[in-house]
Amino acid sequence: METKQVKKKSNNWKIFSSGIITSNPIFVLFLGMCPVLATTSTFSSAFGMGLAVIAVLVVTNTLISLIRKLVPNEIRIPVYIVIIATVVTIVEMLMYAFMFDLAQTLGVYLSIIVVNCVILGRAESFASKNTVFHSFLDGLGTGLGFLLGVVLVALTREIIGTGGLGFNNPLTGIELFHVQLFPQQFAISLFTVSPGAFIVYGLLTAAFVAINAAYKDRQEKKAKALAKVAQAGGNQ
Amino acid sequence: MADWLRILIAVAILGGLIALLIISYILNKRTKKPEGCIEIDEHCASCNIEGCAVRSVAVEIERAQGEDEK
Amino acid sequence: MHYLLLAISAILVSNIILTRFLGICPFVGVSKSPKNALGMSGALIGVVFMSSIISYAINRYLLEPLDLGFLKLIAFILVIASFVQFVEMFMKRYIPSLYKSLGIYLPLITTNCVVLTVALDVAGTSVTGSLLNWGEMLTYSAATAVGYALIIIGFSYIQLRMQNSTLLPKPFKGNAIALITAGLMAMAFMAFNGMIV
Amino acid sequence: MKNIIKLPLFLGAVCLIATGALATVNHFTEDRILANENAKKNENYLIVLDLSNAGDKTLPEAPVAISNQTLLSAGVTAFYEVKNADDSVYGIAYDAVVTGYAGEIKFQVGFVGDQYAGFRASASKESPGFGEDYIAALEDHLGVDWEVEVSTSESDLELLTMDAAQGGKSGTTKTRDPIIGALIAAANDYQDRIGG
Repeated sequence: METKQVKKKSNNWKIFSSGIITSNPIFVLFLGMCPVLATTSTFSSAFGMGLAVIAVLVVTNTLISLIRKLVPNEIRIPVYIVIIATVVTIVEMLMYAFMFDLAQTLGVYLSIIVVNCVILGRAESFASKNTVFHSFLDGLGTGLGFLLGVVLVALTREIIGTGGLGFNNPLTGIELFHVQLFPQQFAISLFTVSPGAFIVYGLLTAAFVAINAAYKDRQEKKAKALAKVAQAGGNQ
Repeated sequence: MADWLRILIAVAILGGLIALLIISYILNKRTKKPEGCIEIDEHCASCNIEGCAVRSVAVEIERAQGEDEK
Repeated sequence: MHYLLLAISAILVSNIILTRFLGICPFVGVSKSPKNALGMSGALIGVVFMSSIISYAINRYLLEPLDLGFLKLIAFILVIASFVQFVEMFMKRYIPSLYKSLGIYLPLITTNCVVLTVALDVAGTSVTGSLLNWGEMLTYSAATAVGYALIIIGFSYIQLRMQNSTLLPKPFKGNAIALITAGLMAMAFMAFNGMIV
Repeated sequence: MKNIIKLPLFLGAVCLIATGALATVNHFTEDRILANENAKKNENYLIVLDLSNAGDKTLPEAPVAISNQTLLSAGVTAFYEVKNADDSVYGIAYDAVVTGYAGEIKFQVGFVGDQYAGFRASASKESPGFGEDYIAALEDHLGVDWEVEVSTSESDLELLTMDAAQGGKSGTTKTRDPIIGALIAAANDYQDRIGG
């Protein structure tokens, strides 16, 4: 009984964490690349975008999982599109009402969450097959993975591009803090505009691939060594 | 115009559009492809780009997950 | 002159891929072979042009007078999706040769953000600061799609070279180097910035 | 057969729920969004009126277009009148568009009491280091650093803006004259409005 409980727990954790690390939507799956490039010129806007995506992803995943047995298989995708578009519009309206400055900076990128591959992708490949709670976890995990990804890109860009880091309160648009890490005249402002976005994303991708490869390599070596030890043990 | 009428029209518009999409979707699925086309497989339904590097990764991961669950 | 400036601005100055970062997935993915890139952009130009006409009409003559702005997004995505389905079906049935070259890319276009963004752009005031008229709308949507095609086709030839390169460090292969190259392209396109004041 | 009944029923339900949800959220957020948008649009007026905190003052939703021909010919296009709680005028901001050395200059100027409260150019293509410097000097000083009484005399304003151009850089007349013209027209109108 107890072992079963533990196993269940670890399974939940696995669902939750896979979206963050092993199948991170930004650096591993490369889903929804537009907002990663477009909304990451400042940390505040990237954070806001991440939050919006989390909200949409959690709600759509849960809803779609709720109705997964009701939807006739043939018209699955059109129904998903309607649900996603409704949720995105609602999130957009709420943001324009309560986080006006942030919503204005994000602009059209807020609306095009509708066609973001992450959302429909998770709906299709996960929420349509799994229980409500698991889908909720998956949405939260993938959303967090997305948030971490955009924030990472944004931090790199803002620090190199302006020499400092600021954060605006998403509700009021007033600056909460701003630290200048090095004088502005040494900042490379190229990183705050479009080429910087591509270059930073490209470099971070390469770094992610390299780290992943190294990790896999180590694991394989470990497994080999273990096998060797086992073999040696067997021989004795 | 009364609010309830506006909402009613909104429901009608939305219903019409959804019906349109579903009809076209189903009709399109039932129309056979001409012979000799490149098959774009059904994975990555959101963004199924043939020859997309992303896609092969996504498919692999999905497979791996499937095996894990087994 | 006004229309020419609008077109040049949409194609070069605020190019939809390089300065507005839209439609990146197919940019990195499809444009690995020039043939795919050509087919994709041909289909895209048609779909963007037609679907923005339909969305513009729906918004202007149906949603705006009834004050139903909150249906904009959902209506547009539905219109685009069903338009694409109809075109695909039509092509399959009556023009199979065209389907083979352009039609197979149509399913990919439904979820391409370029289409939806252009539809939203022409229904809003972001392009010229006020609501667009029919002429501006047609110019803008066609020019944006052409700008997209220009980049995606050009980039596919660069990708061709990069795939054959043996000098590239392993982690950079694939998407990483594609993104960095796109960054260099964006830098070059920044030179157009001062062209239209 | 079962499908034929089930499908439209399902569709109807989906679109009812979707529209219902959208309409409800829209109903509750509509006013707030509109208020936010207006605040954003009128942000510049509040800046030139030196009103970071509106408090109990009544802010109009939109500026009023000007129909007076003399004002229009001087380039003043609209005004934005902020009232105190007791309905007396707190201050007025004016929109103006004039033709400078290199095309249009759009600016706002605000009057509060008998003084200038602020000046701000929202769009100008004047030459850097020359006409642009002049506009920047006006923005820095008029109503911000200096407390200047509203004046309708051309020589007063010339003197004032001569100072603004830091030692009276000569040659900025093509930028300066139209701005002064609009300032005088706006000041005249302001005095009429608070006087009458």
